[in-house]
Parts: sequence; structure tokens; C-alpha cells
Amino acid sequence: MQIPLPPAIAPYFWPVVYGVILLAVFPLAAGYIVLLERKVMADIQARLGPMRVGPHGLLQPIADAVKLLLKEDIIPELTDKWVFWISPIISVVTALVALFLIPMSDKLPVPDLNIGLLFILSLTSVGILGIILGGWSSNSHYPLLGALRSTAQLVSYEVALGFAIVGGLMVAGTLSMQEMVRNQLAQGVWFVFYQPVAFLIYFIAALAETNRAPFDMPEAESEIVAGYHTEYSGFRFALYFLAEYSNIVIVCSIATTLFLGGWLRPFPNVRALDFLNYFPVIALAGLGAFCLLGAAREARTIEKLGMAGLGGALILMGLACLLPGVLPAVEGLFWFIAKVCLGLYTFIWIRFTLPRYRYDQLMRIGWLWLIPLAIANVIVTGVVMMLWQ
Amino acid sequence: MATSTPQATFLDANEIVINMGPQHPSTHGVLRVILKLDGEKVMGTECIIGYLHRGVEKIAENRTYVQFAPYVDRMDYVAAVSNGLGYCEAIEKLLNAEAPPRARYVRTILTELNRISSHLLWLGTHALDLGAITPLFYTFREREEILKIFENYCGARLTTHAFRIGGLQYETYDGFEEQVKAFCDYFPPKVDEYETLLTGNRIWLERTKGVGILKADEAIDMCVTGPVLRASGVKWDLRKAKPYAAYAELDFDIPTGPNGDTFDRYFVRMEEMRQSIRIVRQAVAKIPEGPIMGKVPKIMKPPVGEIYHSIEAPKGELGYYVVSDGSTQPYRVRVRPPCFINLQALDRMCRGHLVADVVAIIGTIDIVLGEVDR
Amino acid sequence: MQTVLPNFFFYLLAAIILFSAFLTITRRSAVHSAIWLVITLLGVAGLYLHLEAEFLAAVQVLVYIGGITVLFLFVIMLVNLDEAAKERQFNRHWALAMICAGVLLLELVFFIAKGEQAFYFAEPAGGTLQPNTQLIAYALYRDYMLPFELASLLLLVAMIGAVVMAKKDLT
Amino acid sequence: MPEEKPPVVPKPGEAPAAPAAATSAAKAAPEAKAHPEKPAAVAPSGPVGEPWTGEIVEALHKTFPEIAIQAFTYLTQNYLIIPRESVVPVAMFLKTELHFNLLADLTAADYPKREKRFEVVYQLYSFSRNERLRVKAPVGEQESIESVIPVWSGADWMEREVYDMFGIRFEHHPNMKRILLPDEWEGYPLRKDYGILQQDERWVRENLHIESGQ
Repeated sequence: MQIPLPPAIAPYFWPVVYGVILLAVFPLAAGYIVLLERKVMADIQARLGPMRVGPHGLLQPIADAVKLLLKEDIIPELTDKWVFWISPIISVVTALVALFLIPMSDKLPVPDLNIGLLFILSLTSVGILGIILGGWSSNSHYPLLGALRSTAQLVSYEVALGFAIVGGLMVAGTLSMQEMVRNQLAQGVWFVFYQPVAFLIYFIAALAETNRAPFDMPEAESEIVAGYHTEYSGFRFALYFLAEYSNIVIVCSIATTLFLGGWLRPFPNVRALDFLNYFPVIALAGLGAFCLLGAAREARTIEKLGMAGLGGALILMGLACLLPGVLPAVEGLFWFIAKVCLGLYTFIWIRFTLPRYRYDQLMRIGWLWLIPLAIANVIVTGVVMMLWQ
Repeated sequence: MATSTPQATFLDANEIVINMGPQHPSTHGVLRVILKLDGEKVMGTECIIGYLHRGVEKIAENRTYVQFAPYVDRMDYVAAVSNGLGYCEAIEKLLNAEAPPRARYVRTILTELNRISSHLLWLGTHALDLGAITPLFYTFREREEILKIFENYCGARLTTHAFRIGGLQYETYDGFEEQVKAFCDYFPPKVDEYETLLTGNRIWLERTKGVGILKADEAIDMCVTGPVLRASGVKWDLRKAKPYAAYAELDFDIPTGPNGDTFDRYFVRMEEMRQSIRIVRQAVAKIPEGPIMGKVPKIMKPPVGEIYHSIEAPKGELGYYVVSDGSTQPYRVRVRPPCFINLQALDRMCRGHLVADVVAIIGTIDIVLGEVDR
Repeated sequence: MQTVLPNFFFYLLAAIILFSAFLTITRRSAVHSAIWLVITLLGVAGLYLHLEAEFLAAVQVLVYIGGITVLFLFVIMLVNLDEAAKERQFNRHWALAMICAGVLLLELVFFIAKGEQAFYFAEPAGGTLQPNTQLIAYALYRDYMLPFELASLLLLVAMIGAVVMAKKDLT
Repeated sequence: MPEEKPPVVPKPGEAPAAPAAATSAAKAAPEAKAHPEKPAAVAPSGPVGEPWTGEIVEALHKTFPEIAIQAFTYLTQNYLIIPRESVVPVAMFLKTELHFNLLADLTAADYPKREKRFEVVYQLYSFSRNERLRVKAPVGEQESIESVIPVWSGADWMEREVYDMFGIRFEHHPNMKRILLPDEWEGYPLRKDYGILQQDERWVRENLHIESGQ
């Protein structure tokens, strides 16, 4: 931040740089989330998962991306071309913009809107348009059914999601994403402990909002093939895919920010636990050591080298954190990512454990259980807060 | 639903006609189902089959009795051993011959193992249809153990052609009994594992209970057999009713279901796997020494006559109606395919349910298109 | 720059709003209309942002685009509008419509001619960066509590009415 | 319709045991007395059974005195040969009175040398008796047979398959079209005069765009 900038662009410069970096890095990160998903799935299902591209399939996301980008761009004959063309873009743009607004660390130059959370929610709600228009413009039955299912599902669960968030907001007392975290620091407690019901409802509704199992009817491949993106292929499909994973990250991030203390480490006010500040070092070094151990077991030399290199790099990164000034800068980001990854893991875990709900059952759960419960939670929270004062 | 006035067209929800298959992830092969939907509610179904029709019955008339035996494996390729057993026993009956006791026991063991492997494949795919992805891999892990036994026994894993008319071609390999016993010990905990994943799962129960109900009288009226019929509460199993192979000497129960819904069909099959293990255990313990091939002529010329013989295949009653004209080739072979006839009940089970249930119901009928189409 | 840029944004947004609103009513395909409607609403949200009413802008997007337009699209897909699209798009009330449009035009001309004096502006609520979310809350739940509750009651009645009518249709 | 078909005479009180089937049976059950003993003329190539007597046969003879029902047994399997006109009433009687409630199978066989070329074969099973019974009905090449769907709904697809493979029409079947082969296919593959390499070359050419040649 020491670079002198003309005052006219100074407030915009660093956020734009951050946005560009995010735009460049996130698709890759999404690829690795897919890899994580496949690896966790493989572990749950007693198999290995991708193992061919790179050591332990570590380069698989890149191969997948290249494959998707090189594929022929098929726009079926009878589609509504313009709508078909623009739908995935709507989805992905809204998702990425929302992602940009999430403060992953207090050190990042993220614009702190005073309506931050509301703005993110409104963006994701626009993202629904991408799904519904994509399904409609495909001019085919399965996508249409998928789009209808998704719309009904997303609109219904948005209500539950909104009310669950309201519960959290009442405790937080602000809509600004960064203010929320600061309030948690000030109050010395994660809001999940004040609002466990809201957190639970939020999590369930988030599963539905992101079309994840057990609420993945919009793309239930055993019923309606691939749902709204059945007719999409190649790059356009990749965009939908990216939007989907961005949305997963977004809902996990909102949960982290609102309920799990954002970039704060656990018990940020307890001095005795200050050693947790060194968690990044330990985690990176541990992961590196794990990679080095794994390298010894690899069969091919190139994979041995790759794995060892990765391990070495991770250990170096861990050690680099010990340099003065680095640790405080990356610690928040690290904790945030760790919490989001925990959320992602739970998402994946649930997906590969539970069967799928039926469409009407999903609706019944949403309207008969989640929404009344969320409203009741809001009322109870309000009453308790009034009495507390 | 066809509407005459424009206003009605304008306001009514569209009746969508959806073509499910023949390339669809959960029609279990090249089944094509035309669904008439009101929203997502199924108003009617029509099955289009025949994509895998190979004219097995016609082929039979142009092959000798021995030559035709491998063909039957290709019908229900998931339960090839059962198909072979039915065919061999039918021809043996026609020849008035009988397989020696040892052969009958080995046949029983392999057929029961095959029933388990067929049910495992069904369980995995059925769970997959309902969105539970993981059980598929678990069931394939266990199925692999069974296929290894088949492979060790006859060299083939899927289309085994394990039996011959009159008995067996091969003596069991060294360690056969140990391997089968080991499987019997290995497998039951795995069934419990599946059950912990599925049976107690609320979502699973909500998806399967009360879905696709087929009452007992309806089931009989629709000529449905096998686990589908038993799930409707009809305690009828050909292994007990008309014992063949070595079943008369073995003790086992026939599981039935009270309601005839998808859950009952699921539960009956789960229980059948346990019973199969029970049968296999007994059979391995009792397996007698002796010859494995009965007295059958080298060139088979059954006397002029006809026979209908059926066995309890994993999917239901698998019958062979064989007409002999006294020559070396069968005059007519009719296969009574359990899947084909059970699939008929789909329409009755689906009406009024949702698309997602159609998938569940198709899965629970347990069809193999190779047998539906022959 | 301080004065040019906001004006530029205003006219840009206004042009977008007018253009897409025009397309909204002229498209034959209902879905296309809905898409242009979305753009109109986005433009309006942009105007709100321009007026530093972030909360209103976000709610505009959330409710009108994320909620209402999506429901529009949902209904369009459920109902067979392809048939309707083939029929006449404009009905016989064009004379009435012309009168309404004329009145509206007169009104506009009048206000434009009269300029700023035609409006009564409330004093901008104190301070510069006061979070206006709070102000809206004060306005809705304290100053204008009764009208707000009445409006919500009206909406509730409308919703119940809709449910009752839909239920009757089903049986 | 060929001349060999017997004159259609409405039968007065034919099916007391089959009230449900009466409507469909009355129309398409021509007089069986036209050739009382002929249908069982077993061609030399066909299976030979020994005469079979038992309570089932007696009950049948008693209920249907005017129908020529022949009973045989072969390899402990019993079968009846009945004229095609009386399939529905006999089936109804077997189902309701004698509890043969499961139609295990329905198929046909082609015996070109016989006077009545086809034989439609019903495999029945009784849960309460644990007994099987085969009912066969000879059908001539130009003749049709009454559908047994009123008795067993499950006969639907099996009858369609028989139609598909042999070209035997089932009267009053709600959906009498091919089931396994394409609807436009010419020829009936399981007939004996249909060669194993034979196929509907025109259909193959038009729909699969290949010159057929095996």
C-alpha cells in the first residue's frame, strides 16, 4: 500500500487488483474444490479417486479445465440462442461478484458495504435467473423440468435462508460483513453459540440453495438427467459449474462470517490460546511433511519429485509465515479458508452419505419446518434480546 | 387433459410428455419409458422395449441343445448362473435324466451366490437412483468377491456358462469350499452395513415407504413373481413350492413384505441375501462327494414331448418351455422372463406418483433389459 | 468531474431503463419480456444506488428480480404462453391507453416546466455516511408504523385470497 | 377371413362360471360343435402325452359339457387342449373355481404341418394347490383368439409378444401392436418359415440406413 496513487483512483486501486486476482485464482480454486470433492468421495466409497494426472491426481483440475475449454461449443438448433448464450454468464457473474464482496480477511482490500450481506444475497438471487433461463432456453423437457424444480426450490429456501440469517443479524446488529466479525470479536463469542438454531436452518437451507444433496433434485441425474444444464457442454457448462461451486463457497463463507467468527481464530479473546496463532505454520508444515512421506510411497520418479516438491514448498510456506509481519497478515485468511473448507467437507460428506429427497418432500420440509422454525427463532431472539436489555 | 377452448389451454398447466430413455441414467439399460406428466405428476406411462432384442428364442431353434446353453447366460446377464441352471434342468427333465447330488449342491451354491450378486447390483443401482451414491461402491466391492469365486470356478465372471446339461463340466477347484465359507463369514456384516446406511435413514424411508404400492391380488393379476410378489405379501418361492437342485434338503425362510411398496421390495431383497447366505452355508457343509456328471447321451435327442420348468431366479420365476421334436435341436424354446412380466406392473405402480418415484419404482422392479428383450 | 460523472450515470441509467422498458412491452416472447424487465429493474436499482440508497437498491434487486421476476418466469414456463404469443398482442383498449399516456405526458411536461419547486424535499437526514438502513427502519417501524402494518395486512389478505382461489380451483 | 372358419353362432347359456368374461366371450366364442374332435389332431411332429384324468378334468367336463376339452399328461406335467373359442370362459373357470390364479406364462408355438398351425400355450399355476397346468389352444393361420386380459391383466404384454413373434391376433386386446420389434416390421420371426438370417430388409434400410447383409 506504499505505492503513491493519485487520489482519484486510490480507493479503487487495491480492490480492483484484488478482484482481478480473485477472478484469476478462483476458477482454479474451484477446480481444486472439485478435486477435493472427488477425493473425499473416493475415500468415503473405499476407492482412490483421480490418481492419473499428476501425483495423486493433483493436476486433474487443470486437465479437466483444458478439456472443458477445448470442447466444441454446441448450441442446439432449437434453443433460444441469446438466452441460451447469456444464462450461464448471468449465473457466473453474479456468483463471482458476490464472492468478491466476502471479506476473507481483515487485511484484504474488500469494499465494506454497509448492506454487505443483503447485497450478496440479492446477487445470488439474481443468479437464479441464470438457472431458470438456461433451463427454459434449452427448449427441451429435462432442462425445463430441472429449471422449474430449481426455481421452486431456490425461491422457497431463500425464505428460510433469509429468516435464518435474520436471526444471526439480530445478534450481529449490522449488515456489513466486516462489522459482523468485529462484533464477534468484541462480544468474544461466535454467533453460532447465540444462534444455534439459525445456524442449523441456515446450513440446511444453504444445501438446498446450492442444489446439493440431499436436495439436489434440480440436477438429479437419475431422474432428470442433468437438470437445467442438460443441453450445455464445454465452456458454457464449465461456467455453470464454476457458478455452482462459487455459490457453495459463498454460502460457506456467509456461514463462516455470520456464525463462525469469520477470520478470527477460535477463542480470539483467550490469551492462553495464543499459540493457535501459529496454526498456519503448523498446518502448512504438517501438510508438507505429509506430502514428503507420501512422496516416498510413490511409484514413478516424476510423481516422487512432484510430491516431494509440493511438500517442500508447503513446508517453506509454513516457515515463511514465521518471518516478522507475515503471520498476522495471513492468519485471518488462513482461518477463514480453514473454516470454509470445513463447511465444504461437510457438504461433500452429506452428499455422499444421504439419499436424495423427493421434490414434494423437499417443499414440505422447507415450508412446514424450516420457515416456521426460522420465524420462531427470530421471534424468540427478539424477545430474549428485549428482556436482556 | 386435451382442452378445447383457448382459455383453457392458456391457463392449464401443460401436460408434458417426457421421453425417459433409452439413454437415461436410471432406466437400467435401454428401456424407454414415455411419461405423461402433469407438472411432475405421472398420469401414465408406456414402456417401449425391444432395443436389445436378439431373438434368443429363434436362435434356440437353430442350435443343438448343448449349443444353446451359453446363449441363456446372455439374457439376464447379471444372473447368468440362474439362467443356466433353469435351462439345464429343463433339458434334463426333458431327457428324463438327473444331475448327481454333488452337482446339484454345487449348482445350488453357485446359484445362491449369483442371487446375492444380482441383488447387490440391484441394491447399488437402486440406491444410486435415489441419490445415495455410496452404496453402489460398497455393493460392488462385495460383488467382486462373488465374481472371483465364479472366475476361479469356471473362468468367467459374468456370463459364466457354469453348468452343463446333466451336471457340471468342472469339478470344484481346490479351496472352493473355504473361499465360499470365507465369503459367508465376510458378507453378513456388510449387509448390516448397507442397512445402517439405508434402512434406518429417514430420507430413504420417506422415498420408499408408500411408493409404488402393488397389492397382493393386483400383483397376482399382473402375473408378477419373485421378490416383487413376495413384497406384496404372497409367501411364494419356487425354491420351496417346487424345489429343484438341492433346495429340498436345505432350510431357509421366505421373507415377505406387508405393504408391497418400494420399501418392502427393498427389504425383501435385503433379507433374501441373508437367507441366501444361510443356504450357501448349509449347502457347503452338506456337499456330498461323488460324480459331477449324470448319465446323458453325448448327442442329445430328447423324445418328442414338451416341458415347462421354472426356477426362482433373482428377479422372479424364470421358466423354460421347451418343445422337442425328437431331433438334436429344440423345436421351440420359450423363456418366461421374470423381468419382462414384472415390468408390466410399472404403469400400475407409477400412476399418481412423481417422476422421482418412477425412477425408484423402475429400480425396485429390478429389471435387466437383456432379459426383458431377449 | 464531481458533477459530470453522476449526471452521466443518471442519463445512462435512464436511457437503459427506458430502452429496456420499451423492449419489455414489445417483445413477443414472454420470457424475453421478462429478461428486459429484469434489466429495467436493475436500472432502477442503479438509480437508487446513485441516490445513495443502498438498502433500497439491494432490496429492489432481491425482491423484484430475485423474487418477483423469477416467479414470473416460473409461471411463464408452467403456463402455455406459446399459444398466447401467437394470438394478438394488443387488445382493443388502445384508446383508453392513449388517454392515460396523454395524461401522464401532460403531467411530466408540467413538472419539467415547473422544475424543482413542484416538490417538497425533506431535509436530508443528518450526517453524510449515516447508514441509511437504520433510517429506513426508523421510518418504517417508528414514524410510519401504522401505514406499514396496514400495507402488510393488505398483502396478507391478498395472499390468503390467492391461496383460497387456487385451492378452489384444485377441487 | 378364410372359408374354413366356422360360422359364428351366438351361444345361449355358455358360461355360467364366467360372468365377468361373459360379455367378451359371447361375441367371439363361435360354436365349438362345428368340429368337436378336430382341434386335438396332433401333428406327428408334436409332443405326445398320455390321457389324464382327475378332478380338474372332471370339473371342467361337468361345467363345459359342450366344449371339447382334452386332457393329457407328459412327464408329470398336465395339459389341456381346448378350442380357441372357449379360452376365456375356461380360463375364468380355472381361475375362479379351481384357483389357478397365476398366469405364469403365455406363449405360442408354430406347427406348420398341422391343420391349425399355431398353438397358444398358457402356463397356469395355483398357489393353493401348488400345481401347474398347461392349457393349449390351437389357432389356425388366419384365425384369431380371444384375449385373456379380462382374466389376468398380466397377459397384456405376453399376448403382444405372441402377436409380435407369431402374428396371432388377440381379439379385444386394448393395445394389439408389436412390442419387441419395431411397429412397421414385416414378418413374424418365430414362425417356422421365417429363416434365422431373414430380416425386414426394407425396414433396416430405411431406418438404420444400412444395406442388410449378414
